[in-house]
Amino acid sequence: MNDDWDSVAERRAAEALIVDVDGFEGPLDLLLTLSRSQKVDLRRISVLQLAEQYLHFIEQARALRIELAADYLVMAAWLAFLKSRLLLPPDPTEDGPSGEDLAAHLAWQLERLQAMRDAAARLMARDQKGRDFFVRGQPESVAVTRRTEMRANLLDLMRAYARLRTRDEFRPYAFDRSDIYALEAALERLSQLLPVTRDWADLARFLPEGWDSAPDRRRSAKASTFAASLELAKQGRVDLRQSEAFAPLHLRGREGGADG
Amino acid sequence: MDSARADLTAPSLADQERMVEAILFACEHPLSSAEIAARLPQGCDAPEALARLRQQYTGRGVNLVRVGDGYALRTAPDLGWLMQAERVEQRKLSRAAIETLAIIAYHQPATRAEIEEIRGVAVSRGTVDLLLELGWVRLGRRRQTPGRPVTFVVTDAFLDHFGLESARDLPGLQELRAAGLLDNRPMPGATASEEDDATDAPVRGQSELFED
Amino acid sequence: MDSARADLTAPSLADQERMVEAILFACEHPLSSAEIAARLPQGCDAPEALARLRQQYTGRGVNLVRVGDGYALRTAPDLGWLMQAERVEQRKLSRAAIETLAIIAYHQPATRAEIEEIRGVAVSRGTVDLLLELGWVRLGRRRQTPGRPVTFVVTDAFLDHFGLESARDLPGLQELRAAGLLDNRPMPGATASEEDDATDAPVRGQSELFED
Repeated sequence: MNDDWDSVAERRAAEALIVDVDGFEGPLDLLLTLSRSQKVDLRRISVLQLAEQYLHFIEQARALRIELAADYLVMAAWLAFLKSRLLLPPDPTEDGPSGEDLAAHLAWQLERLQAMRDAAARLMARDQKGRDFFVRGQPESVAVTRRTEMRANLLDLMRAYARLRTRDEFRPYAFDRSDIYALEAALERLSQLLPVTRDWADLARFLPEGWDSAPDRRRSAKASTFAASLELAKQGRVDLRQSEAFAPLHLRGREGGADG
Repeated sequence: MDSARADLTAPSLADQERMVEAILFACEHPLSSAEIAARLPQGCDAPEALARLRQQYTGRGVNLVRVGDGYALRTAPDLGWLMQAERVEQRKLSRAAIETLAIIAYHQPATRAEIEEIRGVAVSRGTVDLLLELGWVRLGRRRQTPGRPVTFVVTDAFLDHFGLESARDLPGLQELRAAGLLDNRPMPGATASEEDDATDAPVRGQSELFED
Repeated sequence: MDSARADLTAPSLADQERMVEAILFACEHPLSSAEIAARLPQGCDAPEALARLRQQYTGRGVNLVRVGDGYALRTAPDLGWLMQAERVEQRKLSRAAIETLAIIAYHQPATRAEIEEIRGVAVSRGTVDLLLELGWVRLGRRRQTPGRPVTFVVTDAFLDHFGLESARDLPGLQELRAAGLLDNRPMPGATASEEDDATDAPVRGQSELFED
């Protein structure tokens, strides 16, 4: 009866593993969880059996079309390799570590991870300041001398430096871009507007929205739009007209010009 | 959680004294006898425990004193002169100062002109003076270039304050980024930084630029 | 300014004890024996006064505890339940942060790569940042291996928070070391250069813990 209960619990655990694939912190965490089903000391774990469990798990996850991160698949490939090394008699011509050495190392890694988790739990279970023991609650009110102490910690220092260096690296570039209307953008905008511009229209009307407030931005937008109109005239897609020098420039889409 | 509370018998007087001692030590303000009694387990005698504790601290460096209708632990009045150094006002270092300090720490020995070039603004005399005064920065060797400008380096007091063993232990740009200290997303096409201390920085920098 | 300081004869040991008691009582953070000595009059024996004071506070509601190089007065841990009102809201740490902290504490000095090796996953952005911000972790010496990676060590504030006298008193440290679980074993067949790092690392790590 006890066995029955165990097997039910085990099957439940196995199902939980499948559903909770995202809950693992990487392949090592998954391996450690799987290793618990062997119910032995981690030092006596069967790595071969563990490799099979892992590969089985990966297969099931794939069958259920669960997306697995690359590192899970890398581990699967490595464990498949390890499995073959453990099962086949050693090839004397091949150098490199034996399957047993690799298996022992993996077992040790799992034991170490488990040990660190236990250590972390023991650490957090200790008496903690502000929870189990306390510092003096009342600051001493002695007003004899005053000294100003500048407060700055390492994090402030590193953040300040990081702020400076990122500004150096990137900000001028970003700044320049924001006020420049690229020729490509002007070409694209004009091309889109031409099919609906069969009558003469002032070039100024084609400037993009939000670019006519600041003088710098307006100049950039005007220049690019003008250059784009010249380019389109060269391609025969637009007609340009100007009544006299410095008069407003007018343009008009050409019939059928858009195709050729 | 604790047997003392669940127990129907009151703690011993010695234990009550310990409890009152801990409560008074940790509390931010003086507590009245009634307030102390309210914190103690059932059946305790707060006035008696207070009297014993007061006796215990008589003639010591710390005394149990009455403050209004409350009780508090205070350093003995005759030892006030020992506490002078405790009167410390903390002020946050200005942004200009912390940036200047960071540049000196990362680029030492650094001249004023170099600091200004990296910060992009003039460094006021007061900023460097403050850092000198704090003992975090000192004058280094003069640079052997025209004008022989003064250089600045960080001091042992700086290392001590920031818990560093040497200025070379400061993390490089890439490490700062890996630690999540660089929030700004790098823009594609930005030039790799010229870092003296991390030779692999530009290479890793490039790959990181195109990662996301 | 004060008679005790001007006096050429040192105060009695009982008086020295009172002074140390007052100094520690007034200060929230631990003070080293040297810091205490610097504030005592000439001719005082700070270590002796500290030893006597520690004896004095044994078994009391407030204890004199050692924290790294420092000493501090703290309430007895068994009375924590009395201080509900003083309880500080503890920041909830993620599992990753707790494990990273433990790895740094037990393996210090530890590099980011070593932490990732042990946990089997990348150290997420902000995890180390958070530990630095809490003041529980600081930068150690750079590892003298290719790339000269930054290392992390735990701070006195960490020891203070967890009531540890030193990093040697971490729970289970001896057993973990005896079981070889704090070694830095390279993967069999790893390249020579990696092994060089590995053989360098544990020796420094262990010796640093036992240095003082």
